[in-house]
Amino acid sequence: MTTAVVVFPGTNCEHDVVYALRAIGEEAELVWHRDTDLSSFDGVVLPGGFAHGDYLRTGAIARFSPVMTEVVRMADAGRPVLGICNGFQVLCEAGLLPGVLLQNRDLKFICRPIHVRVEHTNSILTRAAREGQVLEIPLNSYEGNFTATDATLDAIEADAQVILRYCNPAGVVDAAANPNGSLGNIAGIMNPGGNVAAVMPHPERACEDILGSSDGRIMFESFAASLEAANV
Amino acid sequence: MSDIALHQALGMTDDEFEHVCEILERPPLNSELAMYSVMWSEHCSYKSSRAHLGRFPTEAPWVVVGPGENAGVVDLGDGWLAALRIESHNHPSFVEPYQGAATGVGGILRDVFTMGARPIALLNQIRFGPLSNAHNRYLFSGVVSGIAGYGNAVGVPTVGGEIAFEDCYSGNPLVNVMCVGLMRRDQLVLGTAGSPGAVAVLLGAATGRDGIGGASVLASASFDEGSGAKRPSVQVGDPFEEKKLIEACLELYENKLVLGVQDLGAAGLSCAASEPAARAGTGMDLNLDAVHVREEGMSAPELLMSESQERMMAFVDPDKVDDVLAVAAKWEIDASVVGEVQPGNTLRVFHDGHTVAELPASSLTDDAPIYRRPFGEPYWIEDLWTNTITYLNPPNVGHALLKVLAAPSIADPSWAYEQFDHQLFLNTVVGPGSDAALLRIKGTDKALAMTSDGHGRYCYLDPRRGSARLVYEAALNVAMVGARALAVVDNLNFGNPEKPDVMWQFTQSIEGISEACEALGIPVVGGNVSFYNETDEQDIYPTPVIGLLGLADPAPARPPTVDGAENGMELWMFGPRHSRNLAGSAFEKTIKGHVGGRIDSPDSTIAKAAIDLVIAMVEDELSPAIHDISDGGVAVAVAEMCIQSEVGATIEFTDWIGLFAENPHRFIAAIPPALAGPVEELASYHMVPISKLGRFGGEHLEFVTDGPGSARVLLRDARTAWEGAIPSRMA
Amino acid sequence: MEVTVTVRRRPNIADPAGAAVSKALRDLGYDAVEKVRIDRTITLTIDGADPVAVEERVREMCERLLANPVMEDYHIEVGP
Amino acid sequence: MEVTVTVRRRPNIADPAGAAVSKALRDLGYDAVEKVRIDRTITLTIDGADPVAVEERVREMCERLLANPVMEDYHIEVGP
Ligand SMILES: Nc1ncnc2c1ncn2[C@@H]1O[C@H](COP(=O)(O)OP(=O)(O)O)[C@@H](O)[C@H]1O
Ligand SMILES: [Mg+2]
Repeated sequence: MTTAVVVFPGTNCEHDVVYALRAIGEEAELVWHRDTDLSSFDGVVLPGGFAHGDYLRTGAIARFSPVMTEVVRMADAGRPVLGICNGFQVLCEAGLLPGVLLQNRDLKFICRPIHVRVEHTNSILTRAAREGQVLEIPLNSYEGNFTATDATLDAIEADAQVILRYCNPAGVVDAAANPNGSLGNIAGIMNPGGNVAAVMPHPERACEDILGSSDGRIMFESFAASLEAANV
Repeated sequence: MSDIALHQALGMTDDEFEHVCEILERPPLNSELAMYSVMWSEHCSYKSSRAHLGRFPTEAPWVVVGPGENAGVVDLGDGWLAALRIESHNHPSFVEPYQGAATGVGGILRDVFTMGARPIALLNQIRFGPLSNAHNRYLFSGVVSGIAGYGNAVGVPTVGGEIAFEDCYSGNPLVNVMCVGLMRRDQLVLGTAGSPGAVAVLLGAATGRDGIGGASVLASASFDEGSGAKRPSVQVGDPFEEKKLIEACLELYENKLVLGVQDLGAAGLSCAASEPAARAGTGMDLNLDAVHVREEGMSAPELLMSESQERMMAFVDPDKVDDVLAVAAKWEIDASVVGEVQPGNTLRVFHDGHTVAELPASSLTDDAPIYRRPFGEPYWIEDLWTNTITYLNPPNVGHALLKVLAAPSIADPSWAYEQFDHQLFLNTVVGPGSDAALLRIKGTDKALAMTSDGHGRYCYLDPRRGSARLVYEAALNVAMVGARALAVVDNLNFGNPEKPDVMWQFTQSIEGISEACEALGIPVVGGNVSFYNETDEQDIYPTPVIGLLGLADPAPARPPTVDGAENGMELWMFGPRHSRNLAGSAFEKTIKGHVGGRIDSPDSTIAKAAIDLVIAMVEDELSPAIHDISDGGVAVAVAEMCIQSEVGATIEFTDWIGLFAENPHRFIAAIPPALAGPVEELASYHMVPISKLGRFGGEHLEFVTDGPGSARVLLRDARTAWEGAIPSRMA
Repeated sequence: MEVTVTVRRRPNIADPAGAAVSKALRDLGYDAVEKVRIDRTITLTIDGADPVAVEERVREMCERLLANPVMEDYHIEVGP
Repeated sequence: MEVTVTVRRRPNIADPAGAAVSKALRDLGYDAVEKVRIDRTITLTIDGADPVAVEERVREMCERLLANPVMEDYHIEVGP
């Protein structure tokens, strides 16, 4: 099982994601955004950073990078496709996930650990977790404020596509635990099939106790298990 | 415009102009004059400071590259090298805080990756006038956003820094940025042009009319209000371009495609053509028509002086040019072949079919005048030293503590650093908010510790003692995460060097830094000088900033942090007893509004002993929480440890002044009772005085004395004061 | 030829930047400010002679890249 | 009353966002695109009846907050 970790110009978390995947025994390779063949890969991660400088709208230009055709193909084929932070924004712009990510409510970049509650375990990001489990993961974004039209929001709630919500350490989801203004405290969503998922905080930054938390490992373990499952 | 008027408009004195005429044996062409004016500016030539910078100790067995290159480089062992440098962007940040700070970050990064290293960490030292003033808040928030906007996007974590507020920075904020990079030994690249035949390739952003005369003229003379039309255009940082440039350059180094590299900062192409040639002892032909530009119709002087950001000059073997261009194309950056290295030492510049400059390359870099500006002890210094307060009655200690905790220079700075990505690359074991940052080097047992320190008030009261104490404090801070100091970079922020008082402060400061570095055996491997920090003739406090890099090898498995104290642990103080001197202290400034007296002198013997002791304590894991005693004295140190550890403490004291005194070389630690014995033994072995102050527990900060002055502060109130100070002012 | 595209966020989509500026203005004492919205203006210089054809191209650019169909509307003006 | 403020970066100030979009459009095949600049339009809803007085207030807001005097120019239009 090998995972492609996509590098757009301006991406900066690619090495960290490869490191985290390798730490749990997965094979991972960097793929440049102009590559047009991902057929040798079993899954793909769009890591964090500032693809194409995040100019115009975050993710807007990245969506047209040549590699995205292959990402869409893999998504359609039921392969695991994971977006983290900037990757989340790219997947939304590409139409693989609903909604958009706006500037944080307070118009400030936020880099600090936050808590998220696992809402569903039927996604590539949460299948190894427990429903209701509270994870401590660092947030690191300026445009992490998830929003969508009412109709879209109703649809993803009805469809149980919300997989992670910002909460307090006790698991309570409320306004005080919402760091950036996201509707419904949404921190992570998936497509109806569950094979495309994205999360705003950075699980790769929470894979070792020496860095403050290892709660993020469960997300990569979920992803790894999904690679196996999709391959059956 | 006559030539005389032109050289004056460019900031050159008549004598300097005469000197140019002598070098050339004729009057200079306009382009030549432009080049001399930027290269001989204070900012680029260090003409007022050079005579004094030689005082710094710069040698140690582990120094690979000392001052003189774009960054200092030290050996970390096992084939690893670290590069470091610090730089100021004070004036640009005053003109436009966001872009000024952003381009400051961009510039310091280039200085480090020019050397072959991947930048792995940024630190910043920022100082403003009081936050009660709206413009100061605007500057502060703009600078913080600018550092975040550029640093986060370019993908280099900001792991430390310091924020301070004083009246003297109101019209002249300080923005200093430090960068540390990491590389394998065989990746080291120098800023040399190589040898005749080598080709100069300009990489990165297109050249526009950015900051013409900007950093150099701006940083070299006080701003003249009448010069609106000549006001240089604000430079806009593009972290995206810089990110691509970093990756492209690192790939060039990895594939051994370059002979040398020079970044383009102040003085732009003038510097990037002349400095590498001067270092290599060669000449150069530079073709301005080949430069890729953003704007049409730029003149030769404009092209030579432009300070457009995100550009690099690579010197390349002729048969490697295609490979270099291919790497640039891969990373989607522009590149153009703009010159060729020549025998001899003549720099020739061509534009539009004309030779617009023909001069000795080294005359731009080496022949700038050296000014031995007059200096002398200010008449007011004795008065300042005797201007002390005599305290008859103790204050309300609890009340005073809450006020000091809420002083923005002491309060929780997380409002700022939580806007900075401080975790990228997964190296940050100890991040911002601690006395020093600790970054592991993956795949090794090593970790790098880094910190920066400045203290305008101390250095105003005594520039020599104050500056020395910065070095001691920084070295102690890295020791507290288990590291030994390897190298210092300094950023000397001073007022107008044409005033003898300022030059005296400057020379005293260099003396203090040098003495402390010598005592501790730490080389100075680079730095930066920023003069003319004044408004309306009022100079800032002399504000040298010390950036210090340390190495922990092996890295501690569990480095102590400020927030590791627990209920039941003992609270010990290490180092000399409290002094009875509140000169320069946060207490005196905040509670009495007084800045006077003379700060305590450092003591190199006790400084070294304290450093050795704390390193041993960290190695033996004797304490989970250590914090240095600095601004606000032991009272604030204890409060900060308690607030962050979420546990109260009771401490006994005899003299309230001792609670707030800031004499150096001291730290507190939380000690589990079972480890108190070994700690005492270790301290006595290192001959460091220690005293048990009390114990952690409860929900109060209690200060108990036999006499008057006992105080009891709810931890919750202390937290509100400390955490809320900056956010409430910035809301 | 200059073409100006104004990209406007739909009214039902949050506008954190507009809200922040609105608050800042009121903090400065401009109590009469009721609402602020911030939109993007994109000015394109395009090599072309036929305004109708140019507008068509720009519309395509808007649909594909310049505006986000989920939350933004756009307005094109082919300039002088 | 609606007031539209167009804030434009001065022509000689670099515009990295515009440059990136310009490159993206050319990558998408729009070779006719020569230049792109991105500015912002601020729409204020202001409680007031006298257009001259309102414009005066907004000018003040521009000088103090809405535009950056060292790198931007602004243009005010008091709307319908
Ligand atoms: N205060 C200082 N202490 C030690 N070295 C200094 C100091 N100021 C400048 N230097 C050294 O002088 C050299 C030239 O500095 P500078 O012209 O600012 O370089 P750059 O053009 O790369 O910004 C650098 O190597 C720098 O480290
Ligand atoms: Mg340099």
